[in-house]
Parts: sequence; structure tokens; C-alpha cells
Amino acid sequence: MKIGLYPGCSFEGSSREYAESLRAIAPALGVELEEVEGWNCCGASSAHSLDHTLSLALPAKILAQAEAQKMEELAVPCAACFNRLASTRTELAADSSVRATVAGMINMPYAGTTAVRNILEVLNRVLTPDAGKSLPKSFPHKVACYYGCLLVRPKSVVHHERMEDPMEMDDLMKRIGATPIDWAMKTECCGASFSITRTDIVGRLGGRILEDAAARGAEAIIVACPMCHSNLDMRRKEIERVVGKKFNIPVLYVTQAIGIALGIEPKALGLQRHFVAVALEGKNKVPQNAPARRSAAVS
Amino acid sequence: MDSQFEPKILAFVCNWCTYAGADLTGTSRIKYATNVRIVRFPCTGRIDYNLLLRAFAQGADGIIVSGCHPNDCHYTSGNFHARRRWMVFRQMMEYMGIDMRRVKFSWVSAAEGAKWAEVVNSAVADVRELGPSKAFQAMAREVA
Amino acid sequence: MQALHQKAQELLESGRAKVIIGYGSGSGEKVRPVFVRNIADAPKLVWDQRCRQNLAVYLAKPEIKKMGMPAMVATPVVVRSIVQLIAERQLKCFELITLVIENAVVSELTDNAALEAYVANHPVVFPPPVKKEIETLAAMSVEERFKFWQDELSRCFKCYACRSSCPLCYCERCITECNQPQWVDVAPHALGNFEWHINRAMHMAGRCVQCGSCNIACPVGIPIALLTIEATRFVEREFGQHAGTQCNSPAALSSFRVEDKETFIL
Amino acid sequence: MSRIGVFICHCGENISATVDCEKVAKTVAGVPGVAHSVDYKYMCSDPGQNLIRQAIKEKELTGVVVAACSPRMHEPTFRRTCAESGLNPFLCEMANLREHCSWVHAKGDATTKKAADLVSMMVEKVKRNKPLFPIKVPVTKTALVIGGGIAGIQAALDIANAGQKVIMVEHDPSIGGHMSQLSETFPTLDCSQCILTPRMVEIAQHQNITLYTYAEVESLTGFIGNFTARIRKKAKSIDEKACTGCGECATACPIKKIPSEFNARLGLRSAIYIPFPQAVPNKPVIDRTRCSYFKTGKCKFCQTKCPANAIHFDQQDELIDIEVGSVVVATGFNIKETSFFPEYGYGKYKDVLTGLQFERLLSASGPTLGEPRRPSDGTVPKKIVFIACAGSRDPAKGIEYCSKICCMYTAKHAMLYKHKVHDGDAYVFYMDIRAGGKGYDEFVRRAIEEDQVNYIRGRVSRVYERGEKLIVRGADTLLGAQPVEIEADMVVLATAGIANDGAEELAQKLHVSYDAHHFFSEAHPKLRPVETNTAGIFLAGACQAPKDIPDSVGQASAAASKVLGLFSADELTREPLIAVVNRSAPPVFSTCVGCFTCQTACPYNAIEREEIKTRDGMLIKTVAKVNSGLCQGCGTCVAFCRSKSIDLQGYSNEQVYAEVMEVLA
Repeated sequence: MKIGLYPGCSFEGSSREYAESLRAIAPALGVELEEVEGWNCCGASSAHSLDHTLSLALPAKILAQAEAQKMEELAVPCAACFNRLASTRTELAADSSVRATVAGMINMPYAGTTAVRNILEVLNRVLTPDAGKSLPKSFPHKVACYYGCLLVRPKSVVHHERMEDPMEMDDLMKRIGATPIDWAMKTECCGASFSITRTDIVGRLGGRILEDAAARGAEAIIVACPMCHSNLDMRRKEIERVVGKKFNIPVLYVTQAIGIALGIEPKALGLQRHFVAVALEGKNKVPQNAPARRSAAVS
Repeated sequence: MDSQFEPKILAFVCNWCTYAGADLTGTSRIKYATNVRIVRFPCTGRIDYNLLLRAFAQGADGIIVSGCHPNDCHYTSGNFHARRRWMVFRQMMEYMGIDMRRVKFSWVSAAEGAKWAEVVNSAVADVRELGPSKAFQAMAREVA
Repeated sequence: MQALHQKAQELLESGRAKVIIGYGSGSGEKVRPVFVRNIADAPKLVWDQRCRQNLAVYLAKPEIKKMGMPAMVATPVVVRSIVQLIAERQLKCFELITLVIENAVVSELTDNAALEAYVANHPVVFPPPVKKEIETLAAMSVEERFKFWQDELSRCFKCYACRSSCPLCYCERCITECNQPQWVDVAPHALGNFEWHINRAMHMAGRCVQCGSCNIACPVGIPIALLTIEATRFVEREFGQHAGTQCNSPAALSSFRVEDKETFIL
Repeated sequence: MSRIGVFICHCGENISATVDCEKVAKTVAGVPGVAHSVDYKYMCSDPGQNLIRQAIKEKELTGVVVAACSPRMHEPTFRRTCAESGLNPFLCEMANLREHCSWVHAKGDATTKKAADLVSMMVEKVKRNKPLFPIKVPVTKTALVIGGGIAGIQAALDIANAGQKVIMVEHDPSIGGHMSQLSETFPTLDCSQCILTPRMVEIAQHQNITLYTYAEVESLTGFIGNFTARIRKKAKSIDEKACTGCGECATACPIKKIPSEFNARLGLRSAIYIPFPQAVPNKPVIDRTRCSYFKTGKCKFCQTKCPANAIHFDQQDELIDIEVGSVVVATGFNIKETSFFPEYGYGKYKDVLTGLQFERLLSASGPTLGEPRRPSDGTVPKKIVFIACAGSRDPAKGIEYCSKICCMYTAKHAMLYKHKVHDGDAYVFYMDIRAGGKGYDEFVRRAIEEDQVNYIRGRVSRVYERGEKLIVRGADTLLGAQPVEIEADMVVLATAGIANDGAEELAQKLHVSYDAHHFFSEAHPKLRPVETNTAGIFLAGACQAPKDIPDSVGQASAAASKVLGLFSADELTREPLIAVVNRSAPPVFSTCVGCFTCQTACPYNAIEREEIKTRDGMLIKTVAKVNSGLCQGCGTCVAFCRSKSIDLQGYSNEQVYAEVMEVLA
């Protein structure tokens, strides 16, 4: 499957390991990623609270460029970027006058032909139950799938059927041999961009998430959003200070967990970059038929 | 500059669903194009295809035929009869070379005030794009 | 032919039939309908490949009805017409004697089941030119068909031979004769002709026995049978009802199934 | 020559704000045949109607067009006005300038032009209207009441006590409906069963009432005054005459772990069961989907234990055809289950309950004998949270409407909880308190002030389990949207009232209309609140919209009075808008050729065959004839008639043709 990719700024910085792990697992899952050329900031976390039209124009430019590259679909790994791109696409589809204004601002034609996909949608398409059975390793751990807010809301944009209790990541984890727990904090707020300005709030909100995951015996928290990751991983000290408790639960990107199950070495997945050390490993599956391996070697 | 082509659109609707639905459009103050004139019938079953022919012959640019959703007919089955009639009529009109995009068929219930406005607006937009009916104009020319 | 003459004589002699409607020699090589009321005239009846006209049209004519019990020499299209007329309550099977001839043997179709069985064994066959016309039209675009029919119908001068030749056009008052309101423009101009012919097609939808009599009757050679054939074949395709095959089938157009499938209703 | 009067209504400013009424009147005055054309502020007012009355007399009008609101609103009004002035009412038509023009278009020439078109269409139609006269049909003086809840019970008793016959059909094994499940009722806190059960008994014993329980309406045909209903009496597998209701069978039944419908699945019942002790009739039924015998062919324990030999496994469903003159639909409502709420746990938390379930916990006859106890561990909750508007008034949940009863019953629940658990804390999260009704607001105040229920104005965003507690997270909007978190033992959701399963299907069987939420539609939201659009069928209770007991009872009595009004005469008059097959002088008699295409088209079997014969009995021809009692005037036959021999009065070929020709002229 060939699909467009909008990396977004955190891919280059705070969530490098997300980028590394995605790029590492993509070939194994048969995904070819084509980056949007000359991409710009999506405007997340600030533009939409400053200037509404600007907050549409920034994502529109990205989408227009994707269209120019004839991409039918655009994968957006960052949940915040995904939300901005999807919101923009919805709003521009509904109102032709806004569409005209924005097209004028970005000075590019915009038709709205490129669909926006989050990483869970893409992975669910390639990592089917059948594909899961033929993975070299399994990831036999109890995990708390943490979706955060931006992948499932708002309803008018994302049209998520079970936005209070999404299951896409849980399904993916089951397919790589993990046991997702039933917990209460799946879509709670992590504090998002307060990661920088109000770490006390992050401490409180993140604390609730970690407490519930820990109480229910999770060995890892799985995320699909750079902000969720930085709040739960990078701000772990702050959380522990606010809650007054220690947590040893590592936070993994969904792509890293899958990478482990694919047998990719930890470094290629960027596991060493985390603040909270990741000591989870994949488990070798008993090879089901040896000849298959041999033929793989021959080819 | 030429003024915009304002299509004349006739709507044949049933009393119980679409007429009431169009009433609701009014009560909800939803605005739509002024091009449409509604003719009220008790039921879509009553709507004779000859009225559509007459309307086109008389210079209508577009026609809307609308009634109750399947199973909702006030008379149980008038709309089912109408549906079959329109299936055959459309087929024969097209077989004789008439572009049936000028005729919109819809089910609009008494609760679908907004849908009525959409049906009218889309009929007006579509017919405006198609322009005046060339086929009927050509045939009518001979009458004069 | 001998057998037919004999059967005709028997029927008239016994008084079971008052008139035998069949084919006789016409001008030149042609055959024409004959109405044999005297035993002595029985040998006028002819039976061969040329006998193609749909004689069922006479069943509804009041002049013929006055003659008394008819026996009709029936080709497959005649039998289909009779079945459809029975379905439309214009006729009952015992109100006529249906004679069919196969391998020089004349037999009677005495009840609905026999009529239906005969029809089932004799499916509709179009002469090659008609078949070709159907295919040509099917391949045309809507615009091309408009031009085709405008050209063809421009010759129509509303003689209504199509109507008179059709065994199923039995209305005592045709829609064209309604003037309050005037549904169909009386004049034979493009619009009036279009209105008449689409009305004829709509009226024949699911009823046309596809005999082609209207085509043969048209003095200016318009292939008008195509319209009624298309209407009826559409009904066959969409609703599964075949005209002239069932003596008690409901009218195809005024019945419905909840699961009828259309593609155009918003 | 026609002399048509045209009366243009401004409807205050409803029409005149966007339509130049004066100009329309002037334009139409020029239409041939128009003898009089005026505009006026309120045509439906007395002076407005007087304008019409006067003009009919002074100008000798032969037809009237009132251009005002929708004919669905005021056509009867203006037709009556004409009739009072000696003009046949069917010579009056309305042009819909309000709903179809002024309200949906902006002010401008195009709008005024459209208004003039709509009026002249109607002028052309009315020129071709013919005087019509009402049709008389006989009335069967028996009413069918569908549903045996409080609304159905009230309607049935009112009709029966007035001396008319009633047939009541109830879907469940017992009548009583939701009211029989309630503990106590607001605002008086009297016991629900104490006030209901005497009426249930009255139904069973009333000589004018025939009761069919465990039965459904299979079909309804006919028309006002003359319906035929087919009732399916589902097999109870019990000989009701022989059964004494002793209950031995239920004790003997080995299948006992079936969630009880009556106890909102908080209690259990057996496969052969009487739904509750005060059931009417007090006879059991066998639930064939659960019974061992019906599933495996073995068991019959109940039969061996029955002292009356009343159990018959081979009993069949029975179909009964009944003739009725009128129908009262009182099929009630249902509520959303907890599984509908993802944010409150998708129904996976045992101690998150619906209001109806909590009602059963509070009921002395309920599974806990009136003690509020947690279904999970049987302990008494010390902290309880009630969430009002669970689903209701929430467009995101697809339920925009207010369920009406929740504010009151939530106050009642909190109050009753406090009465039973004195040291407990009760919290109510609410959006608004809608306590309109006699003694209602006082009741809520009492809950807050005397029983110290904590009312928090705000929504609950999430409920989740932590250990044995339920964490309720919400906001207090009166304290500046401050987050609130309550560690509760039990959460009760006042879930939205919704239409019953199968409401849509029933509406289709009865040919009544229903709204987007499948509640049955009244004929007019204000002026005809108990009638449906189908003559002779009335609505009572929550099948029309969620309502409380007093409203349901009120509407039921209203429906009963409508039925009694209908039954007050031996004949009723019907609108003559029916189809007619033409007749003419011999030798034609009729242009109908007797193809009977119309017969297959008619949904009401109203087309009959008429044989036209000579004086000495010779058949001339067979033609179609319309039974004026059965014809409902849909006109489907008219559009199918090839020879145009059948026409519809009021929507005749000439009339509709003239409308089309005029508007495009």
C-alpha cells in the first residue's frame, strides 16, 4: 500500500522515536510512505485559538500540496496534526465561500480530494488479524491503550462510533499478542500542550491516567500521539511529584510495540530515547513450519 | 450581460408527507429557491405521468415528484404503485430520448422539512445547469 | 390444410361455432383474414408460412361479437393475445374456440391451462430485422435516440392504424379522444406525436404480446412496435411479469412488490 | 361564467412581510373569472371571515380562493365559512402563501410573483370544482384499545362506563404497563400499585370490556366507523378457564433464572410465570423461547404439578377478526438502556442503573423488597448519584427532545432514597429542573430543602469503576464550571424515554404517521392533540411523546371522549373526496371497458364490478364501480385508467390539469 505521509514538527524533534519506529515497521507491513513535499506547520495547539482562518489555511496548504502530489490518502501520525487536518477538510467541504478565501490565501488550488487518515486507521488496514498470526514474534504484555482526546473527537469531524471507548488500538495490540486492559482513562486529557507551560496540570492529569493503569496491572501504556507521549514519559518526574507515587510503567508508541513484535532491534525503534526505560521484549514464536523459513532464506 | 436563467419548476407532491414536509420547511423558516410551484395531490399514486408530459409541453424546465417514504403511505400503497409507474415512465422517456435529469423523484416525509428545501434547491441548481429543455422546445416549435 | 377445412366444417355444422376466423387468399401472393360463416366457404381457409397477422384483434370488435361464437385459427401470437385478454377480463376461454395447427393436425385449446401451456412452448421470436432494430436502439445515447424518434415520428400523421391493429387496444374511448382535459394534442406535430406514442407505450407496458402487428399496420413504416416491446421487456426485467403467459396475472403496472428496486428516488 | 372571489391574507406580517399582498390581489383581479379580489390582515379572524361571507352574498360568488396559510391548517375553517353563506364548501380552495411562500423566501418580486402564481393556480382549479356532498356511513359502536397501561386502562374505562363496547389488546401477559412497575408516584408519593390495581381489576370485570392479553394487532383494514382488526392471541399454553392461578406450575418450573421483565432484569422469573402478584389476568403463560419442553421436548414438570389440568403445550396462536368503529392507540414508551451510554460504561457496571431499575429497587414488591441495594454485592449504597437528562436533550445522542418525566422522578428517587437511607448522601446532576405542574416545583424544593438532596447543576462527563466505587466526574456550572468528582456506590441514570420497539411497524399497520423518533404523530400539535391523521384512530399516553401519569390519563380521557363523540350517532358523514367511475347515456353507459386495472391498484378493495344489463336481464357490459364507503380518495386508480373513465372528486383530471396549465401559462 502506498500512502502519503505528513510527518509534522514533533516527528523531527520530541517524537523522533515515533518517526524511527514508523519508518522501521512500514516496509515489513508493506507500506510505502511518500512525504508531502515542502510541508509546513499544521498550526496545532495555537493557531486555532488565535485566528480561525489562519488555522484553516495552514492545514489547507498541506492538503493542497498532497493533492498536487496526487495522494488519495494522507497518513498523519501525530494526533494533533490529524485533528487539525481533518477538521480543516470537514470545514472546507461544508462551506464553499471559506474554501474560496482559503484557496486565495494559500494561492493553490484546493479540491478536498485527499482523505486524511490517522495512524491507527492505516495500521489496522495492513496489520489484519491474519497478518498478526504470521508475525515473527509476539508482544506478550498487559497494556493500557491510551488514545487521548484528539484521535476520536469531535464527532462531526472524526465520526467515531465509540468515541468514549475506542477499540482500534486494543485490536492492534491483541493481534501482536498483547493483552489490552479494560480501563477508564482511554480518552482522558493528558494536559497536551501544558507540557511546557503548566507542568503542574500535566502532573495532575497524567497522574490520574498512570494511577488507573497501574492499579489495573498494566505493564505498558501504548500511545499514538507525541503529546500524550511527552506528557506521560518526559513529565514522569513531575507526575510522580504531584501524585506522590512512583510509577515504573513505560510509555510506548503503537509503532514501537508493533516493531518489537516484528522482531526489529530496539535501537531501530528508538526505544533508548525514552525517559522511562523500556525493558519489555518480544517473545519468539515457535516456528510453525520450518520450510517456510528456508524458502525465505533462499529468496 | 444576460440575466441568469431562472428555471420554472413544478412540484407534484402528496398531501400527507411531502406537502406536510414542505409546510414544516415553512414553519422552520428554512429558505429555498422561489422557482418552484407546488401542486397538491392526495397521494403520489394519483399523479398521472401525463401531467409531467403536459408540464414539459407547457414549458416547465424541471419537475419534482415527491411523496411518502416506502411503507409510510397514508393510503398504504399509493407510493409503491407510483414507484413502479415512475420506473417504467423514466425508462420510456429515456428510450424516446428525453433527458430525465430534469425530473427529480424523492421521498420527503412530514418530518423532513430540511430535506424538502434541499430537494428544491438541488433541482433548481441541476436544471439551471442543464438549461431550458431543448427536446421539448424543439418539439413545441412545430406547434407554434 | 385439409384437416383445417374439415374441422371448420364440423364446427359450423354442429353449430358449436358461428364463425371461423382464419386466413384466406388475398391479392397477389398475400393472405388476408377471412370470416367463414357457411360450411361451403370452409375451403377458403388457408394455412401456411404467410399466416402471421394477429387475428385476435377481431375478438374485441363489436361487429364480430355480433356474429356469435367464434372459432379462431391461432398462431402463437394469437394465443398469447387470447391469454392476455383473459387476464384483463375481456374474454373467457369458453367464449371462443381456439384452433392451433401443428404438423397438419388441428387441435382445440379448451381451457386456460392448455392456453398457458401452448404459450410456454412457443416463446416470443422476433424476426431478424426487429431484433436488429432493438439492438441498434439499445446502443444509442439518449440524444441519438431523441433524434431517431423525432425523425421516425415526423412521418406519423395519426391515422391510428397502430391502435386498430392491436388486439389489446380495446378501449371504447381512447385517451386521444378525451378533450376535457385534452391530455394528448390532437395535431400530428412533433409534440402531439410524441405524446401519443409515449402514451401508447405506457398503456402497453407489461401488456404488449410483442406480435408486431402495429409495425406491419403502420402505413409510413415507423418501427413503433419497438416502443411497446421495450416497455414490456422492461417490465419483464424489473418485475418478472411476462405479458400473455398467465390467464390470471394481475396488471403489471397497477400491482407492485415492496421490494421493487429503483435507483433514482432521493 | 365563473365568479370567483379571492381573499389574500396577510397573516399579520407572516405573509405580508415578504409578499406584496396588495399587488397579488390586484394581479389576480385581472384573471378571467375573478369577480372579487381583496387582501386583509387576518382572514381567519371573525371580521376576515365576514369579508368572505359578505362577498359570497353580494358578489354572488361561485367559488372562493383563500390565499393564506397551509390548507392543512385552515381549509376546514374557510370551507365552513363558505357553507355558512350558502356556498358549497367544496367550492372553496386555499392557496398556501405562508408555509410554501412567505416563510421560505426572502422579500422580493420573485416571492410576490410566486404568490400570485399560487393564487391563480387555485383560481383555475376552483373554476372546475363541483359542489360535493358529504357521504354517510354506518358506525360500529365498539372501540379497540391497543395497550393496557394506564392510558389504555383509562380510555377503556371511560368508553365502557359510557355504555359502549371496548376490546382491549395487551402485548404482555398482564395489563398494567410501566405504572405497575413504579414504587411511588410524584408529587404525592402515593403507592403506584395501590391506585392502579383496582382499575386493572375493573377492566377485567367490566361487562363492556373484552380483554385479550398476550395478544397483538396483526392488521387493521377498513376506515373510520368500519374497521376490521385481526388480533393474534399468542398461545399462552394455558387453558385460562380451567386455571385457578394457584402458582404451583411456576414453583415446579426448573428454569428459574430468567431475567424478569417486570423487575427490569434485576430479578428472576421462571419459564412459566405470572409477571407479578397483582397481574390481571392472574394466570401464567409459558415463555416458549425459554421453556425446556419447547426447546428440548422434555420436562412438562408444570403439567404434572397442575391441579387443574390447565396446561396445554399444543395450544396454537389464535387469530380473531373483530369489527370496530374506532381505535385508541395507547402502546406506551420505553427507556434507553444503560448500554447506550459509552461515557457511563456501556452498561458494563452493575451498579449503574436506569431509573426504572431503581424504581424496582424502591418498590416493596421489588427484588430487594424495597431496600435500595447494590446489584453487585447487595450492600446498601451510602452515596448515590442521579444523572438527569441521560440522553435526553442531547443532539449528539440523537435525542433532541426533553423526556419530560425525569426531573420529577429523579427528585422522587432522591427523596425516597433519603427516606430509606437516612445517613446516605444523594446527589443529582441536572441541566435544568423542569418542574412545571401542579405541586411539582414544591415537590422538588422539598427534596432539596427538607431531604437535603445535593443538586449540582452540570453534566457528568464520565463514570468509571475504581475498586468497588464508581467515580462520577462532572462539573458544577454554578461554581464556575468547577470540576466535581464523587466516589459513589451507585449511579442512577434518568435515561431518555423512547418509542417502543415495533412502534414504526405498528404505525404502518394502522396507517398512522409517526415522527423521526417513532413516536406517533398527532393530527395537530396544538388543536388536535389526540387525533391521528387517520380518521377514527386516536392516541393516548406516552406512545405520542413521553408523558407522566396525569398527562397520560388526561389524554386517555380526551381520546375516550373523541371515541364517544364518534359513537354518539348511528351514521357519520365523510368527506366526499372519492373516486367515481363515469356513467353516460345508452348505448355507451360508461366509457369504462372493464379491464379492472383499477381493482389491482386499489389499496382498499373499493372497486367493485357492476353488470349493466338490459331491461330483460341481458348483460350489456361489466364496468367498475367505486364503493363510496371504502374509497379513501387516494386516486391511484385514476392515474392508471387508460380510458380516463375514473376520476377523483376534488382532485379531478380537469382540476389538476388546469392548475398545471395555468402556472406555466
